[in-house]
Amino acid sequence: MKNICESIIIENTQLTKDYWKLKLEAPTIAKNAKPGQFIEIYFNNSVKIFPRPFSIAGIDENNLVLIYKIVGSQTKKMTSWKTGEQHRILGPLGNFFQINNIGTNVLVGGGVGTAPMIFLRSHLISKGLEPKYFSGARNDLEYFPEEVKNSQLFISTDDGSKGFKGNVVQHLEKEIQNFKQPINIYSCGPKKMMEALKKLGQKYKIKVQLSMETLMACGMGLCQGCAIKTYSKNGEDKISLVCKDGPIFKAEEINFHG
Amino acid sequence: MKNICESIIIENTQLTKDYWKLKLEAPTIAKNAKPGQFIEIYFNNSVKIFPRPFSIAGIDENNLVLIYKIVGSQTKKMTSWKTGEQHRILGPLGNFFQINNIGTNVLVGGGVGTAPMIFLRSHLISKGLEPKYFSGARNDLEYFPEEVKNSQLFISTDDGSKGFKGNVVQHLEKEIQNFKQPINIYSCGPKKMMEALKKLGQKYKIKVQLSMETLMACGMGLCQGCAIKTYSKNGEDKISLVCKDGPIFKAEEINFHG
Amino acid sequence: MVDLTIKISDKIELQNPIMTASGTFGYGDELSTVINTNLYGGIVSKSLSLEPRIGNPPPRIVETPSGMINSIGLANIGLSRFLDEKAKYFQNYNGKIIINIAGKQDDEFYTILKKLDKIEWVHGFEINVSCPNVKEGGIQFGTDPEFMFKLIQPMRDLTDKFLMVKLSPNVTDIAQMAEKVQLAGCDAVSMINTLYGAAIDIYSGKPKINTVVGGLSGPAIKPVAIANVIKTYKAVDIPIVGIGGITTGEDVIEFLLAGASAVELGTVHFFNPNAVDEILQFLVSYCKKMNIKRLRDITGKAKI
Amino acid sequence: MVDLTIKISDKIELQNPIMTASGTFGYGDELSTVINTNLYGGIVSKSLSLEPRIGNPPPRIVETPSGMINSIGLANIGLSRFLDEKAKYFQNYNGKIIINIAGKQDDEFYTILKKLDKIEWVHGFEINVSCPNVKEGGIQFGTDPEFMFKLIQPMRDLTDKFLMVKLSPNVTDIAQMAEKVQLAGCDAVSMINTLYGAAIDIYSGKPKINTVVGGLSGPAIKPVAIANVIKTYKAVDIPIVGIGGITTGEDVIEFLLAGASAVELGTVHFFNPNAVDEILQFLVSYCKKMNIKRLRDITGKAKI
Ligand SMILES: Cc1cc2nc3c(=O)[nH]c(=O)nc-3n(C[C@H](O)[C@H](O)[C@H](O)COP(=O)(O)OP(=O)(O)OC[C@H]3O[C@@H](n4cnc5c(N)ncnc54)[C@H](O)[C@@H]3O)c2cc1C
Ligand SMILES: Cc1cc2nc3c(=O)[nH]c(=O)nc-3n(C[C@H](O)[C@H](O)[C@H](O)COP(=O)(O)OP(=O)(O)OC[C@H]3O[C@@H](n4cnc5c(N)ncnc54)[C@H](O)[C@@H]3O)c2cc1C
Ligand SMILES: Cc1cc2nc3c(=O)[nH]c(=O)nc-3n(C[C@H](O)[C@H](O)[C@H](O)COP(=O)(O)O)c2cc1C
Ligand SMILES: Cc1cc2nc3c(=O)[nH]c(=O)nc-3n(C[C@H](O)[C@H](O)[C@H](O)COP(=O)(O)O)c2cc1C
Ligand code: FES
Ligand code: FES
Repeated sequence: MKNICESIIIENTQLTKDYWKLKLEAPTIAKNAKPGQFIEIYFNNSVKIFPRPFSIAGIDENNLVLIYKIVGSQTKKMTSWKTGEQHRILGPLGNFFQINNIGTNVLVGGGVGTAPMIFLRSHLISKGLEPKYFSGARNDLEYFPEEVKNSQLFISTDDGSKGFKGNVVQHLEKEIQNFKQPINIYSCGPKKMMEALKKLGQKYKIKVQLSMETLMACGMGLCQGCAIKTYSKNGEDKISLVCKDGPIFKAEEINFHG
Repeated sequence: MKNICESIIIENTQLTKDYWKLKLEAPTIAKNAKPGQFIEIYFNNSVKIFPRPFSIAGIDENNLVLIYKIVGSQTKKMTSWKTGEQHRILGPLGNFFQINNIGTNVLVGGGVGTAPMIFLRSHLISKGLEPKYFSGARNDLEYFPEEVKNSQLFISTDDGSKGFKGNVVQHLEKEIQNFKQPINIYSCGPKKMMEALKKLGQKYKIKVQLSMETLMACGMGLCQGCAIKTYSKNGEDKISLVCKDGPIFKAEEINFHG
Repeated sequence: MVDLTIKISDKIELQNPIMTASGTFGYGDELSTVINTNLYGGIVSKSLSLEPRIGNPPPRIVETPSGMINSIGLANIGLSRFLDEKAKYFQNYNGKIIINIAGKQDDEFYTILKKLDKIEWVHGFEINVSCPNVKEGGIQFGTDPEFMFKLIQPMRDLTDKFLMVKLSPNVTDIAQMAEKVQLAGCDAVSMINTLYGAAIDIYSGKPKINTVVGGLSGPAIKPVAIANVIKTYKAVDIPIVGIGGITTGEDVIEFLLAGASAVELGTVHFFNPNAVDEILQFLVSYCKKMNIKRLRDITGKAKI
Repeated sequence: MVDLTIKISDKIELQNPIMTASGTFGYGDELSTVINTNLYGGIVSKSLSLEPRIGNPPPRIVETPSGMINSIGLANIGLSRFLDEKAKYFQNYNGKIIINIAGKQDDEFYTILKKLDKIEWVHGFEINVSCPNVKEGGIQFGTDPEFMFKLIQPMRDLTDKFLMVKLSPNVTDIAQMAEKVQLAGCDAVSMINTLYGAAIDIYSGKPKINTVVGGLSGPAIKPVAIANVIKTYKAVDIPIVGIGGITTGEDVIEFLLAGASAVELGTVHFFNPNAVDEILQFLVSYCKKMNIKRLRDITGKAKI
């Protein structure tokens, strides 16, 4: 059940050059949130009027954990938020990842796509499952989920400054034959990466779930602004709303050429 | 000479419930400023686009001292400014008080009108003159210039909670016969008070200089937005720009019925 | 006790002057789990067409200073699905329900109107004339007074329910358009729909909105809306429903003083879904402070 | 080396596309002690009339979300004083000087034009048609295509200098107005002047602007201006000078891509007097980054 509340900042700390971690007290949202879902953060009296969507990166009792990257004015503003301040948020929003209990769960996160993967991973582990985590980035200045146990963590960078040299999907393809079938892929990251994962899924007949990003106005199905091109079950062109029909889609639903 | 600069916050402290003192490093402006002049403070990337005008309340070497009252969004925002931050300002702007070296100089300040009076008073004292200072307010929650030597300070409140009970102009009229002629009045404050001072000036044939306030856009004669109704020397209706022709006007110039 | 009830013509009385603006509140039920949607005086539906429309391709929205541009393209589920899926929610809804209709030709408007006239829980209609007429080469119904008059005049014979026409501000003289609405026997006029607006991505060179030019809404356009309401209030006797950038209770009072009988909240829903609650609280405290017994009495009372 | 020079028609070449918008830069000399006014490609003067005008009574300005409303009423010192007092400054000015002319009837425009045509330091004219024609009951010259055409057509015979008409966005079809400007043989069209806007003080009930309805400007209106430039660029061959809410270098590029050959900075001067400097720096770095040799080449290059 969606809830609007004045959340209280518990912690707001810098992780790397551009990445920050924000912990917010929001009991009702924390209670209901599932991996893959997101919240909207509201900015009072701002020249930029839209709230900003952020994936839930974890739940810590009554608190939500977010991981955000500074990319523009509002994420920049967030870095000045102090413990104890109140900020209005709405959540949990959108659908969530469908979890498979057998075989291998493979998480693929790139850049800020790391956030929902961290939440999903804790969730899988709490269910006794042992997911493989592929984390890719341009270089070692990006944020990597350090807490993940090394044996299950597969890091890659485009420039080889950390882990495997190459992109995360190449990395995954290299490892995939070692994983127990059936394999389930869950991913969030740049469009290019997700498109490559869709192809990989087709090639190996693997189910792939993707978390999509678009500009959003309302975050809850009011404005129809967050449309993306998709395919219906029988392959017809369709339009879906990321905030309501997503953000999680089956890879085969996404029309990357829209 | 007007100057735009990134001033550095030296101090920002609360004086009373709604009044704050802001000290800004701005050497070029500090060097040129005269009592009665003001600065514009710019607010970056704000829904409210105009800068805000503030009288210079004093000069402390390279620094400007302002006294501001919280009345709306931007003055509220200013209270969160921290020492070391940079904020863009423009000044010194407008004309200034014309000082008389003989007789009695009487300063009359009400509310935020206190700011330019404090600067003017220090200036007069530095010239060896001993101004009388009348400070009026609705009640004792307002800000009063405490530093002023008691014998020269005449405080009044509408409700009698501090000093003389009644308005500041009544207070002045009660005292005026004790002052050495010629008397010169300098004032800044609410319209009602300044209109009463104009009448007092006419009654006692005293020269009165008034600092006027209006909404301003540019603060330097570009927009012609800060117009007020005035009279020309031969009594004809005129329009003057507060930021350029003022903020200081001779009382007889002001058309209070416009 | 402050009386917030208002009438928009004799046909519709609302418990308060706050309605939702078409296309900014989904179908009316989306927010019902987040806020108390019964707080509104009325709900104006998303623009409905006869058949479902998937709307325009992405990107459909972009932020602009204190505003946004949209080009949703009247995406909607179509009349039949609307009636099937939403009837239950609306039958139990407290406030008034006004259906916004958008057709691509005259007949489409009339067919929808005739069908909905028979539906009990539909209290009235808002006619969206800001859509292009496909038959006439895509000219907007809402930019030429005679053209619009020809579209709306027959509507009066099709329904006795509350009938309101929503006007576009992208015309030289909105008051002249409103006069035609009055002449056609409609009960009220609502204004403003979005202004034309566009934005271009300077790195890709691509328009930020699929249709290049979209509709500008939000706080940025409030002064335009107020000016239009002031002009129209002088020109017509039928009630005006004010729309455009309303964010706070202060804004609502401003529209009423300018001449509006009621208002619609639009873009504000995206950045403050709870606005209706805060606005109603303000309206009550304003009336108390200003010693106003009936809020409706301030309509058009600006000292102009 | 990046080439920022641009031409607006063959008659005027500017060192860069940044000019000042009429009424937002005083007479051009006010800011000269604060910033380097020689940075501009050109200065467009405050609207000049034959006789001095004291302008409208206060209040003349009010803030709105990301914008402002003004009703200065074309206050100006009149033609003779302007020539007497400002000649010296302008004779020594680097950039081009364009005089904005606003009359209350046809003759007033023509008289000013004839006088200024002889002044050497005057490089061109911008005709403000957004003022009410006193002879015709206060109708704006700029709202009716034929009416405007009658006003501007004779001007072409009065001067060979650069002649540009500044259009109001408060019309149904700005491109149609621009076509008339082209037909009249003018060299360019500039747009947009302010949108209609109004605001009311909810405690006093008084309009916040003396004339009730004033002109809306600032960042809020940029999307409207961009939409108008896009439409006009498709409709005419004469150059367009873009105006409306420009704040940053990004905004300037957006106008150029939309179809503008040059731009004017207006309201930004009030909240960032230094904008021209920051904008020029951005233009250079943008051109370098995007590998653009001559800035003028991007005019109209949006992928529309
Ligand atoms: C469902 C969802 C979940 C998200 N989760 C996270 C998260 O966990 N952590 C995180 O850091 N970010 C996340 N994002 C992205 C985040 O919402 C944006 O980074 C944020 O809105 C940027 O705001 P800003 O004001 O700082 O930047 P802006 O000034 O708005 O934008 C800066 C630049 O980034 C681009 N941009 C902004 N948002 C997007 C977008 N959604 N897609 C493509 N380009 C964009 C803009 O076009 C612009 O060029 C998520 C987005 C979605 C839709
Ligand atoms: C020459 C000059 C010198 C000034 N010196 C000082 C000073 O030294 N200290 C100080 O505290 N203030 C001073 N002011 C007033 C100060 O500029 C305003 O209080 C400030 O702009 C308010 O900004 P805000 O965003 O907080 O309020 P806003 O949100 O803009 O306004 C809040 C309320 O105050 C009213 N208001 C705002 N400004 C004015 C005004 N100028 N006249 C009448 N009503 C107004 C508004 O109408 C509104 O109702 C001066 C003004 C001028 C013109
Ligand atoms: C995302 C969005 C979708 C809209 N869809 C419609 C619509 O379907 N029909 C309609 O008449 N108006 C539509 N509008 C216009 C609004 O109803 C309203 O007239 C306009 O946005 C101005 O009000 P605002 O500034 O409060 O949003 C839409 C506006 C937005 C922002
Ligand atoms: C205070 C003010 C005064 C103006 N005076 C004039 C004028 O005298 N003549 C004119 O043609 N335009 C005038 N304008 C309109 C501007 O030149 C410009 O077209 C408009 O403000 C839009 O640009 P902006 O949003 O960048 O300000 C004025 C605008 C403002 C804000
Ligand atoms: S963001 Fe509004 S419908 Fe998805
Ligand atoms: S504030 Fe612009 S001229 Fe005075």
